Amino acid sequence: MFSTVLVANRGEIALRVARACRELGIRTVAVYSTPDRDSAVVRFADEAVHIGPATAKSSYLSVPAIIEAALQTGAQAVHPGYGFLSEDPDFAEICESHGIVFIGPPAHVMQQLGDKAAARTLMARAGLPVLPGSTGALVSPAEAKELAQQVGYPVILKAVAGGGGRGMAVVRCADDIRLAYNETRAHARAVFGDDRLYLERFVDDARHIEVQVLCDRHGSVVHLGERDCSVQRRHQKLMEESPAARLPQELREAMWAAAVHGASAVGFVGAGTFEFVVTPDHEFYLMEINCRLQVEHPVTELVTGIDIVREQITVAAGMPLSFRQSEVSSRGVSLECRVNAEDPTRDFAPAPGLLTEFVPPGGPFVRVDTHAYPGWLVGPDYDSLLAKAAVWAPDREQALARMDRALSEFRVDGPGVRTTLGFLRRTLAHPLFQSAQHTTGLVGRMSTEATDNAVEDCQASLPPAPNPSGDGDECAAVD
Amino acid sequence: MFSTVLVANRGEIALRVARACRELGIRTVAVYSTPDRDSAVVRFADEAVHIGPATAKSSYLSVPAIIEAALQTGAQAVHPGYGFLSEDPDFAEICESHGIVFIGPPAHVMQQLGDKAAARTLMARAGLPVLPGSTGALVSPAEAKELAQQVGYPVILKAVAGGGGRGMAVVRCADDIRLAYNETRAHARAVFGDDRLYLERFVDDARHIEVQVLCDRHGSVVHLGERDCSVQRRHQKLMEESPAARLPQELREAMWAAAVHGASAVGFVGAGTFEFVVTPDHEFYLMEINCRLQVEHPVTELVTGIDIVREQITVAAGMPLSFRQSEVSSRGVSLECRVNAEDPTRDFAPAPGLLTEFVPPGGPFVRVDTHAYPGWLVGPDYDSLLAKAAVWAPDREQALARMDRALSEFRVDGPGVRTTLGFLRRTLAHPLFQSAQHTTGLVGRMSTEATDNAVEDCQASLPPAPNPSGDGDECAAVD
Amino acid sequence: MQDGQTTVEVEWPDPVHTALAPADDSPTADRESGAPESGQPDLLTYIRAPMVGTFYHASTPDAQPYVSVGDVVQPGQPVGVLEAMKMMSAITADTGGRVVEMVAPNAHPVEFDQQLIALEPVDVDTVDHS
Amino acid sequence: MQDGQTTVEVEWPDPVHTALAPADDSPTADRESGAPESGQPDLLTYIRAPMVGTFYHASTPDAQPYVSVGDVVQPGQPVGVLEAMKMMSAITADTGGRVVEMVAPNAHPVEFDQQLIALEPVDVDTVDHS
Repeated sequence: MFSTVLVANRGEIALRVARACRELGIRTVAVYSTPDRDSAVVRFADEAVHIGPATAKSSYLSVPAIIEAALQTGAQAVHPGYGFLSEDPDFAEICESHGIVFIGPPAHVMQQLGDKAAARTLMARAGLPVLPGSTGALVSPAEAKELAQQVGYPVILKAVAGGGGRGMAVVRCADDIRLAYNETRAHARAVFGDDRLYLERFVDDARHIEVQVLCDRHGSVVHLGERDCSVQRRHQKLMEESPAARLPQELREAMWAAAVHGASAVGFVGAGTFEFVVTPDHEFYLMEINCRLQVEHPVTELVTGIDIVREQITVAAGMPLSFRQSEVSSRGVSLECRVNAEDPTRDFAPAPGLLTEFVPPGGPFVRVDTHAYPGWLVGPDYDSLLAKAAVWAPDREQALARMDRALSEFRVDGPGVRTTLGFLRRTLAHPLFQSAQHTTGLVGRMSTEATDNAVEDCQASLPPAPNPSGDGDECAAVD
Repeated sequence: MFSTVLVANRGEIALRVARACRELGIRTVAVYSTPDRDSAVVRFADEAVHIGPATAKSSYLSVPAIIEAALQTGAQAVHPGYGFLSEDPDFAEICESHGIVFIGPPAHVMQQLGDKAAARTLMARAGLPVLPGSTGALVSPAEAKELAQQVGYPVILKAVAGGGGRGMAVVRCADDIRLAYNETRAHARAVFGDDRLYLERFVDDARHIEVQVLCDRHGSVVHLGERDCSVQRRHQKLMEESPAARLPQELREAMWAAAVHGASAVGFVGAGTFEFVVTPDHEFYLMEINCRLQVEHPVTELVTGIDIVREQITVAAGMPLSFRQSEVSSRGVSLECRVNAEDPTRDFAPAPGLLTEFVPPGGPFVRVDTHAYPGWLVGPDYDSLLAKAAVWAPDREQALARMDRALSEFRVDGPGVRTTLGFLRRTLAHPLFQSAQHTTGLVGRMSTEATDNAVEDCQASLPPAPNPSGDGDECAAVD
Repeated sequence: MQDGQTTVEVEWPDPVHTALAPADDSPTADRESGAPESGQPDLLTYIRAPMVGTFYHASTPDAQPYVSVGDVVQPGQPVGVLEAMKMMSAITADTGGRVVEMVAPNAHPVEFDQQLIALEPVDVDTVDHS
Repeated sequence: MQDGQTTVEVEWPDPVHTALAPADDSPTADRESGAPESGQPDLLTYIRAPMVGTFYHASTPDAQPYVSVGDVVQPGQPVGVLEAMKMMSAITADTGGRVVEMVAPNAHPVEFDQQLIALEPVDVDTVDHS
């Protein structure tokens, strides 16, 4: 086992990883940018290295800074968390070339799966269901248009180097495809430094369901069940649960089997996630494979009792998984809410600031992962995730009630600080969510309802806003 | 189901109960004494009533104040928590006579079991093993001496109206019994208003293991497994775990069966605990039965997934238990530590004060029950319990490591405030605790070791302090 | 009483308003008891509830109130009764003064330490004449 | 670097002490970088590490150090090199001044923004003579 691990991340996930390290008796090194100097993980870790300024490019994305910090502190392994360098095969290779273990899949696996268009083709060849679409990167708007015609509208354009819900656009008719192509390409170039795009059929009113896998270097490939992540705002997850409610058992098992088969086919090692889209008629298709810990991993941990980060570390140290597939069992229902420092009334604009009050929920079957504390300055430099509140209960109804209770006692305040707490509670209370009949269109529908209600409240005679989740060949690009 | 419940308690347990109520959709009324006006449960509850001054006798122990508060707020039921009025059969009767449901066992059951001497005899008749000793209250020191001679030293004198580890004295030789009798009687009179005592054989190097039962009004009597509460300081529990480690399965099952049988025999309803002493040669004897929620109930909740407070409330509302005995299964290991505002270097003297910093632990498989928050004034009026930190893990080794991690990140500070955090971590690290070979003598032994180490550190030539956990007819009364 | 979400501040008593306004259903329910009043705190003193219960201005529904606005009370004088669990106990004034407001309406629930009656200091002459 | 449990405050540099004391194993490990110095903060300026790496006083082990205590440096003048992942980059002075302390010892790891060299202002005459 490693004696020292460096955590190459920040925020709640850096603390999450450092906690797992300490429980394993591993000395932990945190790295931090200047605004993170008083962060929770810096306080928690056994040692901390200042690696750069606020700009992620010069700190959390700086390979030389992180490698040097690891070498200086004698770290034998680096855990990349999620985001930043977590799915960068070059970083993984550079770690290995410096004798540092990268806690994640082998570089060549990340390389293969990081190209989303190539991964689609690879997994289709392995027998996994994929939506009709590209076999490789598109070369022109004309090709995109021709392919879209073949697979049928609506389609979705995605960045080959994308992920995490960024760099994608839904196109509903041929007239819009050229513009969407050019815009998405420009976006992809700016964000990922790679402007290649691919295209596939888009499914309205779909559910986003993903399967967690864990694989060791001794041939063990297991799944830890699925998570439903359909509550999304612009392809960003807001709430996640496990198991997925109202899903036929055969479908569930078919998705597990597909994930295990896909992981085996590509020689996966470590923790990975197979993201699927599930159609209203219960077909499922692979969307992408993530080669890292997911933000929402706690819901799987709460129902299985398995510490996914611990397994990542022990697997990276060459040990076998601590359990067999037959020993994995899911108990009860777990639900997670992402509490962001955002203003839901201003289209979820970041609302950072100094936390003058921060009292997280507690008590029975509540888990909070957060790096925030009273006096912490939520800065504008990084994402707005403030805390993940997760609950467990024997059934979904109790889990929803428990989550609402937990959110009701969560106290966050500070000048300029706004949170998604109220929005999350409204989502929890929505009849479609309560009855588990929601799809990825839920948040859009809620916005429309809010507009409608506002209109009603004002007693105005304006017509209600159009429903953006309408289907058919409606000609409006939705980002 | 009740629409309004009044929580007749304070501190973490009042919040615990209020949380369960909210999850059940029940409106919650808190009651508070003057120094508790800004307490967590007052902030949390839907309504709060100021019932009296700091003195518990005029607030949390004032039956008229609580009954009036319940009537004023339309509460249909009262949850008494633990301590205060929780085991007072008169209070239960007065509630019923005002049409308010007392969430607990029937008054006559509490009456029977509240007299610890009578309960001993009752349970012995029902076939439960009890230690040799009194069949009723002692009438004189002479009777005590004669009985002690019969059962053999050491013996323990206990208040008939006692409980919670108070009002007891171990006597190791005949010369000491008269003094111990008089002192304990005076103490019992002062604390419980009842000076009757009883006596039983005392077992050195014993383990304290208790079985949780839940019973409804439809004849269901189930157990939720056992808890080991052997880490005690002067009969006060400091750490509890479930399941009990290193306990033969037959013994475990025999204790479960005894508890279920005892509960059935007495017509128990609600949540109760059968406290047993387990000898080094694996005999078990009933010590007492508690007719209330225990402080340490979370460890049982974490391994069984059952919300004990929720069941208390639904049972009191006349509903059957939500599960059968066959559906109860214990998964993994749970451990709880009581973080008290006490100074371990000053014999655990209360060390209250204003909390300028309070950051509880979080992350994977950690549960914290606390009423404290930054800015909360820990007063001198009530007990020193600041927080209960509980963890879950697949096995005991991981649970211990996780607890140590959790305690390591727990930040509590304020002028004059001291906590047991460091002491708890030393206890966790003790070889006897690590190997689960500890008994109720562990804390005393640690004090001796600390003295020895201090002596060693000073390079002094003083002889080591005598070990207070020595056995035989050693003539020293241990309180 | 305190609402879990909001705390309603007690307003400075306005004798004119009090005299004119009829008592509504639960005027005391939103009052925070016990908190010292801000502004001119030395002008008024309050007779407070010694425990939770129902406050009555008179010994029976048909009897005259013990005191009314304008009356001067002496220390130790009964000013009302508090019922708790069917037990009646007399409320007496700790200090003397003139009644400026019956803060807690008749036959309404009160909390511990809640303000019942507001008194203003009176001249020594007035106090002495009794 | 910061220790997770304790933070060691940087002491005001003492040229005499620095000049006499041999560099021990990790004298910079406990220094907190980046925090503004308390007391007389306008007296000294610091050349700081632009990134994590190993700081060298000279271009090769055998070469003369770029600068030594007492030297006057000009803005833009090379004062050392930083190695990160086998890449050497020159450290240059942002502002001029006289070297009063080589805060970071030769061939030792440094963090981002860590103080490397302390400079004190020099007279215009002195600066101009070069």
